[in-house]
Amino acid sequence: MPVSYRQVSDWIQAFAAAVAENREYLTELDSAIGDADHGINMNRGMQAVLGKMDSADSADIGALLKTVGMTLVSTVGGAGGPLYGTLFLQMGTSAAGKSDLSGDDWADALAAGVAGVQRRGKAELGDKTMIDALVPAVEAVRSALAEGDTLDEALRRSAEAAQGGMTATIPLVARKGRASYLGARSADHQDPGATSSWLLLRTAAETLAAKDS
Amino acid sequence: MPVSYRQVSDWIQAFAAAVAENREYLTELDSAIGDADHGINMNRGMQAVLGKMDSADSADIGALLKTVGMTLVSTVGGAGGPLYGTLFLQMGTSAAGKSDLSGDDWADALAAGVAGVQRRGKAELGDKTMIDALVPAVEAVRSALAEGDTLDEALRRSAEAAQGGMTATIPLVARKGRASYLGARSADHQDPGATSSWLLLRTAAETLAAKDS
Amino acid sequence: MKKLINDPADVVKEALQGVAEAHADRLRVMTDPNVVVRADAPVQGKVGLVSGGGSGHEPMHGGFVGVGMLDAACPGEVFTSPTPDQMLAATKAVNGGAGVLHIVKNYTGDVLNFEMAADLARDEKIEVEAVVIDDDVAVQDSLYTAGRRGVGATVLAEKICGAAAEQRRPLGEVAELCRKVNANSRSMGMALTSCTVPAAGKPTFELGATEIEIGIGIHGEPGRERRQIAPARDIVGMLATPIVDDLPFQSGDRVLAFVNSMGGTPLIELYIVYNDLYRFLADRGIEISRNLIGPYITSLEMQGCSITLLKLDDELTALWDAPVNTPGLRWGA
Amino acid sequence: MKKLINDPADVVKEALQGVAEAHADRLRVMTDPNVVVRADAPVQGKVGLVSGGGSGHEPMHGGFVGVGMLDAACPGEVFTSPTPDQMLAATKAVNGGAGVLHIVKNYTGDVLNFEMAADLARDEKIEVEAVVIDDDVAVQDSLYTAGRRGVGATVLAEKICGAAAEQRRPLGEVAELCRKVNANSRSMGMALTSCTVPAAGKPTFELGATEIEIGIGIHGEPGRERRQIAPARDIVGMLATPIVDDLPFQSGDRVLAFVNSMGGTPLIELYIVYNDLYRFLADRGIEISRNLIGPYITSLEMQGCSITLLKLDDELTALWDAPVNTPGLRWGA
Ligand SMILES: Nc1ncnc2c1ncn2[C@@H]1O[C@H](COP(=O)(O)OP(=O)(O)O)[C@@H](O)[C@H]1O
Ligand SMILES: Nc1ncnc2c1ncn2[C@@H]1O[C@H](COP(=O)(O)OP(=O)(O)O)[C@@H](O)[C@H]1O
Ligand SMILES: [Mg+2]
Ligand SMILES: [Mg+2]
Ligand SMILES: [Mg+2]
Ligand SMILES: [Mg+2]
Repeated sequence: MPVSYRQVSDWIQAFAAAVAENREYLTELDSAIGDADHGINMNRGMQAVLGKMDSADSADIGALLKTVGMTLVSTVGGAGGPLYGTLFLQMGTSAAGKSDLSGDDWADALAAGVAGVQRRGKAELGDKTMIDALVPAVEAVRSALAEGDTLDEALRRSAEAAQGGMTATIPLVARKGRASYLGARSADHQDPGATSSWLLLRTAAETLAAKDS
Repeated sequence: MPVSYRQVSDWIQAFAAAVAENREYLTELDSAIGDADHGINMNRGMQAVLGKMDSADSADIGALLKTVGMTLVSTVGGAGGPLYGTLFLQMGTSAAGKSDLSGDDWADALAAGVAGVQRRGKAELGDKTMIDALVPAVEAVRSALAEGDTLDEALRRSAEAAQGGMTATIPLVARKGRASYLGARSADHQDPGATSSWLLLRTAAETLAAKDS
Repeated sequence: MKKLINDPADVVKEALQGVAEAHADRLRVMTDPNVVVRADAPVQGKVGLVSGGGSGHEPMHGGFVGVGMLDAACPGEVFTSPTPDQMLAATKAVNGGAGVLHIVKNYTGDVLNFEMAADLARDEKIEVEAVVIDDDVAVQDSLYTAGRRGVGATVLAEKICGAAAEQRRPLGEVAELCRKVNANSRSMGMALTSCTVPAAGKPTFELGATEIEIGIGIHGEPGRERRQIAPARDIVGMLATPIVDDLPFQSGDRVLAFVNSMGGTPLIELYIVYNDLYRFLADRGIEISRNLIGPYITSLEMQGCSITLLKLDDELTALWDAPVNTPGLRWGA
Repeated sequence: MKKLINDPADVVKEALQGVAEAHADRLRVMTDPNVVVRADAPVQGKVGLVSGGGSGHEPMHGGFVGVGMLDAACPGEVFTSPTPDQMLAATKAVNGGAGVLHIVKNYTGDVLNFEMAADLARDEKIEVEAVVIDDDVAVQDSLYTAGRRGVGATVLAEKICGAAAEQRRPLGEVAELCRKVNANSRSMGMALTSCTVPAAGKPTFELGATEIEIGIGIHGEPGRERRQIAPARDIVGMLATPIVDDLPFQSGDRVLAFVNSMGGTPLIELYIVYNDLYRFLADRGIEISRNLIGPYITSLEMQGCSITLLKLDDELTALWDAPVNTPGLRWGA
């Protein structure tokens, strides 16, 4: 069963709720290797997104995702704003005009979003950034679908991969973002952006799964 | 036996030692109802005095006391500087030209010094200042001598009176000096200046007493 | 005690060396006794303005020496008024034949030392007038006490009298103007944290994690009352209400609003305080026509702020706007 | 958390209201999106200078808007870079037909947001150049990382480029000058205490009673190493040695020495630091020909300081001396 517009909007709201719930936690992680604002910033942005939801065109998933992206760009600031903004903007372009998404549509949109983040931020896998959670998530959903998994299964594996990527950032020495200023002292800390990206994929698995499964 | 030049200079050195010893204590008292510098200021001044001692005319007690006063005026600052400076300057004027002091000479000099402090600072008995230690000390030495006590005895009673005046400042509400800004909150604290004045009279009793008693 | 200092005993000496090295173009720093003096002093025919007080309030007073403000400042030890020999040396250094005005904050130590200095200067035939600043409404005034403390109005008086002296006004007029500024100014301060006198090595007073001190003095003297931390707009009410009621400042008045940092409070907070003060005064029909916002009369690293209001007329406004060129205050030059 | 604020969520909004009320004569404050802009913007035929960054560094950047310095500043949330829509609005507001220069501190967030804004502005046919400031030697530079942070040199670049823009120099030249200032500047900072982001409510990092952080970032990012408190002259050595070695600054060089307070360190300590820096440089034959001492690029109430050295030539010196009239920096006007 394809992902409906309604499910995508549920996902955005679930992500907003997860960010709100983990506001202190994300800020905590950012205070260890950054500047103690990631949770605050992302929460400010996602709350603004909630305010814009209804105003978005009520059938076009692409339009919805673009609204989310534009709102994040103009309300989050920091590195997180342009990066998450770009993620949603590119997903929106990929899903433009669609009122529901097949498994491959979802995988394409996510891949386009992550590619956008990499173009904007120039981070490689292993730089201790959100990329370390996002890239494995894309690969996982793709191979799951290729192996004939259901979308629900693919979303679950994608979220797991994001979580794995997130925990894998702990030993890493940051090469991008504010954490890179710490050099070796950035090791042994989990990257805040990778953590918020895991929340993004986890809530996707929770909300985009077929209602009748 | 009269007080010798040597004894007066012993007194100054003993007072300097007592101030150095009680530097933290006096500052402590001043931090409760003032600005935490009385011990620091008085110690800076008395250390400077020690440096000037030898340079003072080696027979004239008046000249010695004036040097002490001038040095305190130019090194102590705050309220303590002009007040203790005036005390010694006026004592010096009273003892001008003398190479030793009879009991009455000493009482006259001390009275002149304290009168100078009152002219300069306009404090009354009970205003919670050094006056509360100094005025009783003058009265005590005078009446002791009037009652025929030895100078040693008179000095002891003078120091006791100063100590009594000092402790009597504890319940008082300050009407002069920095402590007066506190109004009622200045009560239940011992006045730092009255405390340094007690040290002045205590060391006098210790050093000016006849050597053969 | 964590401070950017060397030996605590050398704090004033080394800071003055830094001032001398940094501002040789405008200032000269004399040592034993310590005096910060205008490079071009004495200015012939101009009234000389001398102020001074304990160190630890920077930029006051040394940072206000220059064209359009003070001719000399006497820095004492930290929080300890300077000594008569410093004030005498300053008075002689700036006497351009038109007499010298001593601007004295009302603290027993400052008053007594400046009195001794004025006596000595008059002995040397220098015409000296002294004006005592006492604008702090936190302290109940009374004939039988040391009276109110001198705080924020000192900065305003030094600027305004400095401008008048540049106009070559005579000593009597400049002194009268100084009394006018003092009479029309009221101040009150508060502290979020204590401060540590380097030579003492520990905080002058202790404040709990949620406590603030209302009516704090600039030497860390405890104030009117201890309260729990409150929103800025409430704190502004606690400071501005007694200020406005005391003069009183009334609807239709134009004022100079001076929002001062005690040293450790950053600008972003001062602007929030200013915003709340602006509304507080607007509600009462009082218009802010000039302002000064920043750390100008500080208490070492103490966190907190003070508010000073000066009722303006055209004369005071024009003198405030006149050019000033000092390390601490500069415009129009 | 004890601060002079109301709701932590309103800190930036209310501080900007205070700025608008206090400086209406020189500044205009636009809201959603937040931009502080010169009252007379756009100045026809003049290159527009736009900077911006997280709030909490006051007076930078909003306090540097005015004649001879910035045309507009974009204040982000506390320690959070502003957003492209703010930068676009600022760019449009100051575009006088001669193009706009974006002065960007090298933080991923600032760089990415300014990049997005520049793309949007170019879509609207506004000529935009961006220069990234990265003067902090505390961070090891490398092609594979985010590189060095932009700190104190930003203030110097904004002043110097502002003067060049007033001379109506073309965009390319002003941008080149900005790169020149950056290339000849090196900085390093240290912290005695942490700071508290209002929305976070607790200190960004913890420092022990005798610990200091060497190489601290202006957002409380941990620095190079943690050490025990030391005399000011040793701390100056820890900061100035890597600065001097990096450029390198050599005997015979004339420099602008900028001793900056992190926000909570008072002037008296900065002058002691300046005195020690003066001696440190004199020992190496480096002459301080200009200086700036005070809180200009701060980290909320953090105690500590930073040192920035800029190697001067006649052109840079003349542009530094040119008149500037902003709330945070003012002379010659
Ligand atoms: N160049 C980059 N590419 C991808 N992600 C990045 C990059 N730089 C930083 N990030 C991510 O941004 C996160 C920090 O976001 P945030 O705290 O909101 O921004 P800031 O560092 O400006 O305060 C980091 O944890 C990291 O995952
Ligand atoms: N008007 C006065 N007359 C007499 N003694 C005074 C007067 N004012 C203050 N004192 C004394 O000075 C003491 C404080 O001295 P000190 O701390 O050295 O000066 P400051 O208050 O200027 O810091 C007070 O404890 C009090 O005894
Ligand atoms: Mg962050
Ligand atoms: Mg005292
Ligand atoms: Mg004192
Ligand atoms: Mg940030």
